[in-house]
Amino acid sequence: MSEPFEPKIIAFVCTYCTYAGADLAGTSRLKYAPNVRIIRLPCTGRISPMFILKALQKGADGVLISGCHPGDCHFTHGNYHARRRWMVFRALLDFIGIPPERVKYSWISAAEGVKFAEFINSVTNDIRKLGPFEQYSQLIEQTQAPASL
Amino acid sequence: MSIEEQYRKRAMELLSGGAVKMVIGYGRGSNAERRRPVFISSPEEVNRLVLDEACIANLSGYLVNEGLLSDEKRVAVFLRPEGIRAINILAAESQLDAEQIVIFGFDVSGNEVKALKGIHVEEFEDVIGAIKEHAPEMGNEELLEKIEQMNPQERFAFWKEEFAKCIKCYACRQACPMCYCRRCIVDSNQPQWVNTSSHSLGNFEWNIVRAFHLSGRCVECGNCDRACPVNIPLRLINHRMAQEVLKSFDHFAGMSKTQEPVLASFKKDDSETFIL
Amino acid sequence: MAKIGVFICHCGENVGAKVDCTKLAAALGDHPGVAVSVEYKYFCSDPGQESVKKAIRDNNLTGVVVAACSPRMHEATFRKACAEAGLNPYLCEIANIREQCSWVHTDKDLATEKAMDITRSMVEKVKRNNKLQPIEVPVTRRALVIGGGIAGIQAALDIANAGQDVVLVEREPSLGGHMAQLSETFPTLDCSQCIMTPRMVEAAQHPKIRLLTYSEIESVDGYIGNFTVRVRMKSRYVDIDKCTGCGDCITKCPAKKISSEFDCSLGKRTAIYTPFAQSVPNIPVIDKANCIYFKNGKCKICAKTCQCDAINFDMPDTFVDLEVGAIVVATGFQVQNNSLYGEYGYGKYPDVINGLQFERLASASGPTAGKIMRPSDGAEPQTVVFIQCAGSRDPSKGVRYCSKICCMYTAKHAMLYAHKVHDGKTHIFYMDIRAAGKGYDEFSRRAIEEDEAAYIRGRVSKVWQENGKLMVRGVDTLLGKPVEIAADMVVLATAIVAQPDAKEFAKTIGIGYDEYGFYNEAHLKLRPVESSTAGVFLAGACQSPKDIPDSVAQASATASKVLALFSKDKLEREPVVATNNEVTCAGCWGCVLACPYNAIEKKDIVDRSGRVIKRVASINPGLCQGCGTCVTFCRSNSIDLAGFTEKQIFAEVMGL
Amino acid sequence: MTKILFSDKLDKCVERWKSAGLTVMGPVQRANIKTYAAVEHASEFDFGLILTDRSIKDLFFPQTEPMLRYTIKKDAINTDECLPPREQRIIFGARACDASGMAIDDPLFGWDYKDEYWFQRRNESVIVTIACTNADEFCMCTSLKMAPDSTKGSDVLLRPLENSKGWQVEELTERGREAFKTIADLLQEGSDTAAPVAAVAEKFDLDACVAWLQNPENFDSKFWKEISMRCIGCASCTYLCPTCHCFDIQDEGDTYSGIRRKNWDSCSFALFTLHTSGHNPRSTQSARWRQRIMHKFNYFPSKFNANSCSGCGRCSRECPVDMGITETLQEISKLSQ
Repeated sequence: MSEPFEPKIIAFVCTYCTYAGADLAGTSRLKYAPNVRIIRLPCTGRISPMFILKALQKGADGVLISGCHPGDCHFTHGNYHARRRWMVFRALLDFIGIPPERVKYSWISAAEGVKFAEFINSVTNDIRKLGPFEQYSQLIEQTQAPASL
Repeated sequence: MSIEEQYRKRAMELLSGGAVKMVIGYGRGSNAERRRPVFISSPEEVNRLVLDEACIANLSGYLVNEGLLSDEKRVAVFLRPEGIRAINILAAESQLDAEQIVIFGFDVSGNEVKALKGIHVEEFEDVIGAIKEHAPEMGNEELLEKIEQMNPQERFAFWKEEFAKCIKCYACRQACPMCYCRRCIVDSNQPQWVNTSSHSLGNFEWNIVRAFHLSGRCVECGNCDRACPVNIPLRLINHRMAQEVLKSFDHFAGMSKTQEPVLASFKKDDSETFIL
Repeated sequence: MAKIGVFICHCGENVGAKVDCTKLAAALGDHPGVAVSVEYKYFCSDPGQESVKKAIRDNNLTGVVVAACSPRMHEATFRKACAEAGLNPYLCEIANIREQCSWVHTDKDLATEKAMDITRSMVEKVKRNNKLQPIEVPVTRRALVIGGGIAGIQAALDIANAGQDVVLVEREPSLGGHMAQLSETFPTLDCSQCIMTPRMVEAAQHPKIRLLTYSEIESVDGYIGNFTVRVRMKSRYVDIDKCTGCGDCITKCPAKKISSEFDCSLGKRTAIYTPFAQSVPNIPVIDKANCIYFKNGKCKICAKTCQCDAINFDMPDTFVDLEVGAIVVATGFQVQNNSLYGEYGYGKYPDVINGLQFERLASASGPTAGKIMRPSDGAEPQTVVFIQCAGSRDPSKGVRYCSKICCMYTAKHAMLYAHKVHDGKTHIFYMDIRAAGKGYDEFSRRAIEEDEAAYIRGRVSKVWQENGKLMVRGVDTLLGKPVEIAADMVVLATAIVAQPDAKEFAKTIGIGYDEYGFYNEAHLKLRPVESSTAGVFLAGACQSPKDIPDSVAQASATASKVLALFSKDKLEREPVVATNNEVTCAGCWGCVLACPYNAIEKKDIVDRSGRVIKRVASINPGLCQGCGTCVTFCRSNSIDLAGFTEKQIFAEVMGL
Repeated sequence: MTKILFSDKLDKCVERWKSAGLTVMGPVQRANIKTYAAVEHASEFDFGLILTDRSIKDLFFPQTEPMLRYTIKKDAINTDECLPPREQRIIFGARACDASGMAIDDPLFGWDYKDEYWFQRRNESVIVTIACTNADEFCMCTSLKMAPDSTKGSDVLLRPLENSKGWQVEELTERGREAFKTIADLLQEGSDTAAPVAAVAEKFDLDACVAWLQNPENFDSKFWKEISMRCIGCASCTYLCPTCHCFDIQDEGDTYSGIRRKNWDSCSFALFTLHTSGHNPRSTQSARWRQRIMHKFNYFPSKFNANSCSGCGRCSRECPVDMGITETLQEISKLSQ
């Protein structure tokens, strides 16, 4: 490979905290890696484990999940429910052989533009080091579906 | 009197007195090793009931068959401790009224069948508590340990080989007392979250979703494992998830009929070491 | 067929400098289902918006994606523009290519590529958007205020003075709450009853306020704008319409030795009684547990005495059903039971009292007519020790939090005592003096400097009786020395805790509470007077310990929230709410438990003969706030969330 | 004197077939499952199995199969039809019930539209069947008027020798003869006697059963409910059955491209006949089990003149709740007496 590997990363974030934090990173003109695509949801409570599987199906080498810090959820409890779900799903993925390093979770508030930018950069770096998620790509190849755009 | 005789007698009494409308138990199967579920609704038939160490299947799933309990009459059922836990979960998840269930409890250790005292699900809390403290062997510990020792790539490869066998017959789902949904997520096609084809991707997705939906709900009865016609060690995944909820949330599925579902509840101080 | 319009905004140079908008427009023009893909300098400008509207009309667009700044900036702008062009506003989505793309990336090619992904993904979403209508909820313009203390009264008066109907429910026989029990109030030392009783009377006589005292809430159903509430009016055994409040019955009642709740057991009352002289309404109640007739079947002296024939021993509890649009919860607090602290001798030595008891001793209308007398023998105490934080800030035995008002009332007690017993000595054990508030620090300084209260920083370890004195042993941590004081009276600044039935009551009305039983606000900073349930508001110490000004301020704030709610006939809510497919719902009801808003109810589906054929979850759009937690929980995928449907999110991912 | 293939020559045969461009397949045990699969060496075969867990159907009609690939452009959808990869195969060591199962389905896949996926694979495969000398309690070929050495659907039939050293060879079809020409020199003429075929007891009276099923009065018999009460509605019986052939067509893909696939489906599933309206003509499990039996022994024979069952017994052998065709037909036999 001549070109260095650039990972594809898909992020699922809540609109009230992390999405706003990402906006703040923008208004603060912070710079971060362009590898991440963000999907906006009302609350981390809405982020289903299915989203993670579909992101992997779309060829994501890494998935990010982020929302309000505990106690700060706009919907009071959504992130507490999400946290339990993640705990369980993470263990499940690990047991199946999907490395936990490829699915990262964070709390980023609307004020944490800097944390957002740093988080994106560090995760992009980490996933870049891990390399492409070849084992999952092989699953996708075996479906014999044509390569997407 | 053997337990089999005692329980036949009890079934006879309950049926002839009208205390229950049906007894769900085990009968002789198509060969010497097999037992099959039987549904006894008249006292004359109680001699079809068999109880021995070959009675393994968890029969609790039949209780949620559509219409069975809607006349509010009682039904008796032969259950091992896992089956009793399943009743608690089904009651906690509003799938049945535990008052309607009369339990013929039993357990098997080695070749010995012993009766469990009690009739209603509340009376078995000690039995269930004891399993929480000392889980019985599931007989596949070595493989579990082997998998735990693998690195992620090896684990992925292991499951890929196992899941490659899956033919999406959904015997695991149909055999599971907890899979009572009228429409499974795999059959929900707007959108199609789970690929239904049994290529490797679809098989991964299905088995991940199945295990996730059973997290904190699986009683480890092994119905799925035994039902799988292609011998995927499904129970290992469920077992791992049961360990996880026990370790992380001190949740032991089916402790009581009022237990809150682990994923519909939370504690503010739940562990979050993995969240950055 | 979808006909989507894509409008790519340069935002001057803000987007254009880092995203090749021409390339982006061309790429999106090639995207399936896109009918129009254009770029422009500023779409948010008037001509920009006009061009969007024109494109919608000219091309009969079925959806619009504006690729521009964050939706948090201009989503509302463009949704309005769409509506003006006849397109349902919820068919418009924003692709955030400024804050989350052009401003944060340096490589133009990569930024352009990312902008394409973002915009395509949003096009895929908008293809699956549904036309949504704001949810209209009718509003019953009547407020229920629960609790007749200062917070409840203030809220009721503010709402009523704005012309709206109020029902004020109080469980005690009289309005007044804790404030009516107080002697003077800090930091002005004006008489509590002097400022309180006029408000009580005003509330009782207000034409817009219906007062239900000696009444409790049985059940609350419904949702914002449309609550139905059942109130139990406990039997007074005195006909409220006939009684003139002459008080003859009270005078004649032979059961006179009953410990008075209002006087915190320092005084006595009769079996037929009003809690205090200025009770509102001034109608007595019969205390069934202590009434001689109810105990022995003989007496009825009160009935014989009554000129108006108002006494009725057979009077039952009655129920009132109310339709209300908003609920203000002002159920107050209680003081912690100090017998937790055996080492302080509360309950063992009669002269160890709590702060509220001291209020009654100091009150001109109290059991001692304002004279400071110690309970054991009525002697005037010469040395008084006050112990602050008797329960507060004590995770081991009491509560973790600060009760907020104790520093101030202890300073006040020291002052009142000094003013009444001129040669008395006061010692105050404290942890910190927390005197934040207008005039508060000055007030506590006055207690020290003018009234010579001796503050000792440290904890008391033990109180015991010796030679007719209460011996107080503590430590002065500033001097690092143990202290022992021989006192005549010890006053404990007891922790403020939630009402004993606070958690049960929260479940009745469906609001959240914390580990202590104080009610949770919807947002600690931004929505401090709203509960997590829409239409239910919180005033006063039921939320957390508060002093009078804070309680009154919060009460007025709830009133303004209620009035804002009542300003329209119908309530419009964002249609981002969850819906359930009752055909596929398995009725496990995990969603009911998971919902933070109690917006999901259990519902029976019956056949024509009324037989239950299925039990499902039913989501109340009036209560749902649209977080989507239930959607994720639902294993059968039966629940979905408008605006963020499963199909939409699936398409967003698949469009990347 | 008959042609004999000695076991010790088999590895050579495999070599020979492989060099002739054939994929060699047969019964193996892999990853804790007994199935038909491609082998490199004869040693991988497991002829000791009474029957594989999965049927030979997998090799002709796989669980999932691409039909076409598509890409979506703004103004057009481009499609690219898929057929199975060309592959000449020899399936060595099939069982008579499996082989006949394929023959049973031939008219089904060819009576109107000729299913290219099926027939390409059928035409490119040689089935070498080994007659059974062992059977278990679930085998029921004889009840279906077949036998452990039925030739239906086979291209070559091998009979195990009594001395276990090889097989008597009986070439049945042109395709079979062609494939065995490649190894003609490895066969020997001999007089070794063949082992007797397995004694498979007749379990029910097929004719009586069919007559009972054809009687319209029995369609609503309460028998159906009783016999299927414990059915849990999974598809293990249909998916392991060599003759069950229902499938569903499913599109998988994202915004830009995708694939249309043909996947097995099963009449056991509640959703199999669920209408969009919510109505389900087979709303109970008993109706679904009845359909399966009726289809195999009433409807299918009326159209194709053969029962859609070859007597392998997998349905009973693998059923999680110990049900199956055998029990059902045994009970019907009793009813019709």
